[in-house]
Amino acid sequence: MSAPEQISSTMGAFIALIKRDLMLSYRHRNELLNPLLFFVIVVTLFPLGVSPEKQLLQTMAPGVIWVAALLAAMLSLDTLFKSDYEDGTLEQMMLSPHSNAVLVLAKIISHWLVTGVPIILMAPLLGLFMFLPWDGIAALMLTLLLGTPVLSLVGAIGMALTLGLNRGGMLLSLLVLPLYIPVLIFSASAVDASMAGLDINGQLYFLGALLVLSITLAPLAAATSLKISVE
Amino acid sequence: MSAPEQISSTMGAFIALIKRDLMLSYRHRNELLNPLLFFVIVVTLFPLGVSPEKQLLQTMAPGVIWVAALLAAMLSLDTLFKSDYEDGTLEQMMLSPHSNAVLVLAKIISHWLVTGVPIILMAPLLGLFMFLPWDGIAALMLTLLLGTPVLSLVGAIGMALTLGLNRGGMLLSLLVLPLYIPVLIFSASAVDASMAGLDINGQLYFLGALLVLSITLAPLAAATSLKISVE
Amino acid sequence: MSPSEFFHMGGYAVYVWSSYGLALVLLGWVLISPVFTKKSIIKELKMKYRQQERQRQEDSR
Amino acid sequence: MTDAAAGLHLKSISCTRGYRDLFTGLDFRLCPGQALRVEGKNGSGKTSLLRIMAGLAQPLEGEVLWQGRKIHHSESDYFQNLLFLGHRAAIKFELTAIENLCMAKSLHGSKSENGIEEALYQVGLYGFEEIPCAQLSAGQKRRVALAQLFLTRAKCWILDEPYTSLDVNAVAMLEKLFTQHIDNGGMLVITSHQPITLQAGEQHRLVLPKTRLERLE
Amino acid sequence: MTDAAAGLHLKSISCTRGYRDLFTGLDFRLCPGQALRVEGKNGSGKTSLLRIMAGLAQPLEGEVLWQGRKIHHSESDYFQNLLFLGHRAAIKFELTAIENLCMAKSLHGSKSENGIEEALYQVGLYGFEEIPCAQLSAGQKRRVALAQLFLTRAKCWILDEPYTSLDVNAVAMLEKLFTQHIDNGGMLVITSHQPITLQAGEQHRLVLPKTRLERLE
Amino acid sequence: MKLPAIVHKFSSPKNFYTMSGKMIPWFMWSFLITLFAGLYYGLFVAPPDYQQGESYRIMYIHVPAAWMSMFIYMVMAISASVGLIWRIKTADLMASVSAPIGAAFTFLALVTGSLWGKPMWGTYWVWDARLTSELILLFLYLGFIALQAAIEDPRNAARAGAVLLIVGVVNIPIIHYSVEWWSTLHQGATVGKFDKPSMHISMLIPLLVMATSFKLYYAASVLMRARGEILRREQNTRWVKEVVENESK
Ligand code: HEM
Ligand SMILES: Nc1ncnc2c1ncn2[C@@H]1O[C@H](COP(=O)(O)OP(=O)(O)OP(=O)(O)O)[C@@H](O)[C@H]1O
Ligand SMILES: Nc1ncnc2c1ncn2[C@@H]1O[C@H](COP(=O)(O)OP(=O)(O)OP(=O)(O)O)[C@@H](O)[C@H]1O
Ligand SMILES: [Mg+2]
Ligand SMILES: [Mg+2]
Repeated sequence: MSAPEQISSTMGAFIALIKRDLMLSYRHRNELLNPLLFFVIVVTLFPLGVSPEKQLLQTMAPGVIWVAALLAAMLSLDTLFKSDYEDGTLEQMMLSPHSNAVLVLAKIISHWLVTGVPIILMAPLLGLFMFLPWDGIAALMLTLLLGTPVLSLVGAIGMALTLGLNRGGMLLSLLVLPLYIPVLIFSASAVDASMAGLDINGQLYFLGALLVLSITLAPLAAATSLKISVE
Repeated sequence: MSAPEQISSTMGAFIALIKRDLMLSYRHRNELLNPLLFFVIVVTLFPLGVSPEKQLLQTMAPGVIWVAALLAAMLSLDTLFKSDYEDGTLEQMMLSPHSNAVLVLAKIISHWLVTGVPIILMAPLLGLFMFLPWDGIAALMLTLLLGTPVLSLVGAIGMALTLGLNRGGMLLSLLVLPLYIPVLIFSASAVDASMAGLDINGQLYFLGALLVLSITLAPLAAATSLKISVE
Repeated sequence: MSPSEFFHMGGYAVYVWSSYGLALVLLGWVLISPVFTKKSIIKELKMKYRQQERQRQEDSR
Repeated sequence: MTDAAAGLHLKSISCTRGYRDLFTGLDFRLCPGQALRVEGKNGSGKTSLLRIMAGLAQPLEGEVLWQGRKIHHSESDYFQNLLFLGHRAAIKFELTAIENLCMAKSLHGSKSENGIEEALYQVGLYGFEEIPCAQLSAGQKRRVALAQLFLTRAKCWILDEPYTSLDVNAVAMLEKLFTQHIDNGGMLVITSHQPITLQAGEQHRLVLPKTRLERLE
Repeated sequence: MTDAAAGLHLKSISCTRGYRDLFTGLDFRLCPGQALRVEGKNGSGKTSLLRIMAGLAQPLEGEVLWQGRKIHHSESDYFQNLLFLGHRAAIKFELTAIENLCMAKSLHGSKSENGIEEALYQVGLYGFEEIPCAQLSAGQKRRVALAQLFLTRAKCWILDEPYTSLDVNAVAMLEKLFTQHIDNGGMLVITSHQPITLQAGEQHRLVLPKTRLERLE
Repeated sequence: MKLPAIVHKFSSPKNFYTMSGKMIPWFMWSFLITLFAGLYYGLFVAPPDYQQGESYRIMYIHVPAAWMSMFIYMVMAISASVGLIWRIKTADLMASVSAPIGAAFTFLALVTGSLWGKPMWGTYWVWDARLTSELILLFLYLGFIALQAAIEDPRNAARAGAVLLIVGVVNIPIIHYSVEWWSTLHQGATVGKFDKPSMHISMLIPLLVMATSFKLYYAASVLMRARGEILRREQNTRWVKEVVENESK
């Protein structure tokens, strides 16, 4: 195959993979909603477990919502490569003539579309529920928009590393959470700052830099790890 | 086989099953620590996401620690029947001449031993870390002692129901969390009350009653659901 | 400086000595433990090689 | 027991899967000392039938009797006498062969631990007893599962494609075992797409989906 | 291409798994129009060898060459000409047969969607195209995976126990296909514990673990 | 890029085993000498701090340990990359056996830091950037160790571990510069500024001696660990058989 032909065929596989993953999620419609439901449930546990007081909830809101988003993203990673690994599809992906990193990126993108995006859309409602002011909600959505893709990308590396391991689920959290923590800290502090009327550009730049870094590195790292896991 | 012989043979299977499950956990030594690590990590996320202020942390502590324990217990359910289901062991359990409820109870007990107990033992440290006073820590441990078995028992029912379903993980949380909420509310309020120097017998009685109820009912319910899932 | 003054560390004895104590125990253990590990590996391997030898003799028979 | 009710009795069993009728009105009686070979093309319903016989699935119509009683009423008695091995081998990859068989034994209600190494030796896994099963090849894993056949005292064996992944030696060894089992008054239900040659006993052949039943030899 | 470097070349391959030596110094050259049957007892290393040939595992020593270049240097070219089917079928249970094959096709770099229904018809799944694969029998699932053989233009087929769960018709159909493939200058590496009868081409047999190589016919 | 063959030959496990056997005693003795010198100067000779009194003596454990925690991580990341790119077994080995030592130093830095924090800041722990990122470093070490333990095949374990280590390198500059990037409770750089050292020379010298001592400790300890692990990994080779057979009971 000539080079441009090769590229267009890789693009074809890229799109086919995204389409297939979305179709799979659609077939599991009830599970499509699951990370979202988990997100909602975790957030609602706090007024129950801690206290329904308005002042306290408002203080806790940015942190709690972000922790919930983080946990939801982390737990939904399970659907990222696991089933492909178990039924041998991943082997076939590694054997395909296309760049593995591109295929991995396709999978990460469709994962973000079905987990990250619903969380972003749901966040304002939960913000209101936790008495967050409008400024805070806007900052929350911005940080989620920049942060959730990072969670999917970094999570993909962790997932790829722990894939071959029996019951690697919890090892995954050990690997991935430390890398998630910077995202959490910066995002929550951005929301806090915006509520106090401060400037949040610094935090947003940091999140943006993380996003760019992880978009360039994560597919490669994940593809490498997948190769190891398949072996 | 005569009746007493049958009983002693069932006891044998009961003990063998607990032994095997503990052995499996031991083989995965690093995963033995995983629910515990998850518990620790979730709790440590809060000072990061919300605020490291002593006063605020102390107020949040009972709720946060209990929510973390609840999530850790819930996520570790995955190890309860899943692998047995996938490799066909569950079929063999259902075909064994012993009472299925007894076998299920064995599995639940070993699950609690490797997830619940470490959480209970770890809780005081996290309590100190969140500036909980000694009274609060004592109440926390009591509620965990009564509450975590309930989490394992009730979780087993949910797990058994969602087993056959592909990627049932998230559906599980939907089924199980509403049943976990009473445990959460009563336990957290018990810890709060003890910190305020109040009496917590009421809450402890309630938790005890829940425990007795779920010990008698859950194995039966889970065994029945498993039969359906296997089919 | 008297010994008791020295051990008292100007009132910070608990903090200072527990730091030094922990360092001693932890680093000591990290240094010593590979000796045991190596011994057990050698024992294990000796057994394995002996077994292999036996297997080979059986096969050739 | 050789009375009229002995053995496994299928009474006008019908089975439908996903709106597709597989077979209807299947009647058959398997007595001690008999073997039944279930045959048919891919998707003809062999696995479905075997799972119904083992009580793992409910037939659409009809019932399965053991010693004259419905299997769901005589569960414990039936299950003490049943050994079912399906497509999935029920082998824990993290455990060694010995540990796996120990568990299988106590699940089936026999307690003594001796014989396990002997059984592993019989299925040709000498030297692999103490290795986690994850590190065994496809055929070796199947052999671990099949070692149960050397341990059990169950009368009724229901085996779904036991020859999968096995090499010729293993197949020959199994066939000898089956012949012995039937000679000793056991019952055997088996499917396989490979030829099966048993030396002894009364053999029946059931071809699905026609539910045509014939006696061999 | 029929020059000296054509085909798949194994250069003194050694393989160890879990501290167990499987084979050492295996040398072999598979040219267009040739078939290689890998045989051996359970656990002799057939699957391990096939995975090394497909580039899914690294040999302990030695290297695998495709058209004279290491496969990890000519990845894209080799993988365009390779079709590997292992113990696991790479079939998504939630998707229909057509959707599964669509995906497989675009992973392998061919774009056209026609031919899929034709291929399913060839493997005898007429009427099952639109059903989620979860509802297919063991053999039907394997057939979906094998339908890829009718779609691919890959020159080198590496198949690990393709006959698993297949009935006799399906096996016959596959053997016809293999014969055709070799006649057209394709290459085939295959393992099976069942007998394989190919009508044409140059056939080699490799018996593990002795790495004894012989030419058939 | 290709490495010259001599490098591969020199770094072969067998060569490494014999060489390291000869090197260990040297490292051990120089470690012990520097250790006693450092402890003597640190505990007896150096004067008490005019602000912190005697409590600052924790520094002689805390600071070298904290430095080691970062240093060992970098050593691991670099040698794992070398192992990944050039497939050098001993490089993989160095990465995997260094991990427990690095984790121990990290843990030590955390604990001694918080023991020092109590008298200085009035609390054992605050969520400031330096402390948090050091805690993350501990988690990275633990994750690496768990990953190594979970993967059976040493080659795969090494490759997977390398990916994790390389990704985690991001954390190291964060630890180091956190005191500048965010306003924190923790001390800024006091040692690195040689033009205007903000520490008295009599306090600085024992610190540097202790730091040297810890490095030597690491060298001795990692080689000892590596030797055991080599035997396990190379157990099918003839030379290991000979070594094992010659080992007296
Ligand atoms: C748990 C608490 C603490 C942790 C995790 C911690 C961690 C660290 C780390 C990682 C470094 C090395 C930084 C680098 O080289 O870039 C360091 C250096 C240092 N720490 Fe701490 N530390 C803690 C508490 C303290 C306290 C309470 C003090 C004193 C009041 C202190 C004083 C120092 C000093 C003087 C240095 C050397 C700074 C330099 O010259 O680079 N630390 N610490
Ligand atoms: N993951 C693994 N780790 C360690 N050893 C393994 C692993 N998988 C297989 N082995 C060992 O490698 C040997 C060869 O296995 P392989 O799967 O290649 O055999 P095979 O010839 O395909 O056998 P079968 O006919 O049973 O499929 C076996 O002895 C097995 O014990
Ligand atoms: N879970 C299911 N839901 C709906 N239909 C199913 C399901 N499983 C199997 N079927 C259908 O039932 C029929 C019989 O399947 P079964 O597994 O019993 O066949 P089999 O004779 O064992 O075939 P094989 O030889 O391929 O193993 C098939 O046509 C299949 O499509
Ligand atoms: Mg079947
Ligand atoms: Mg195989």
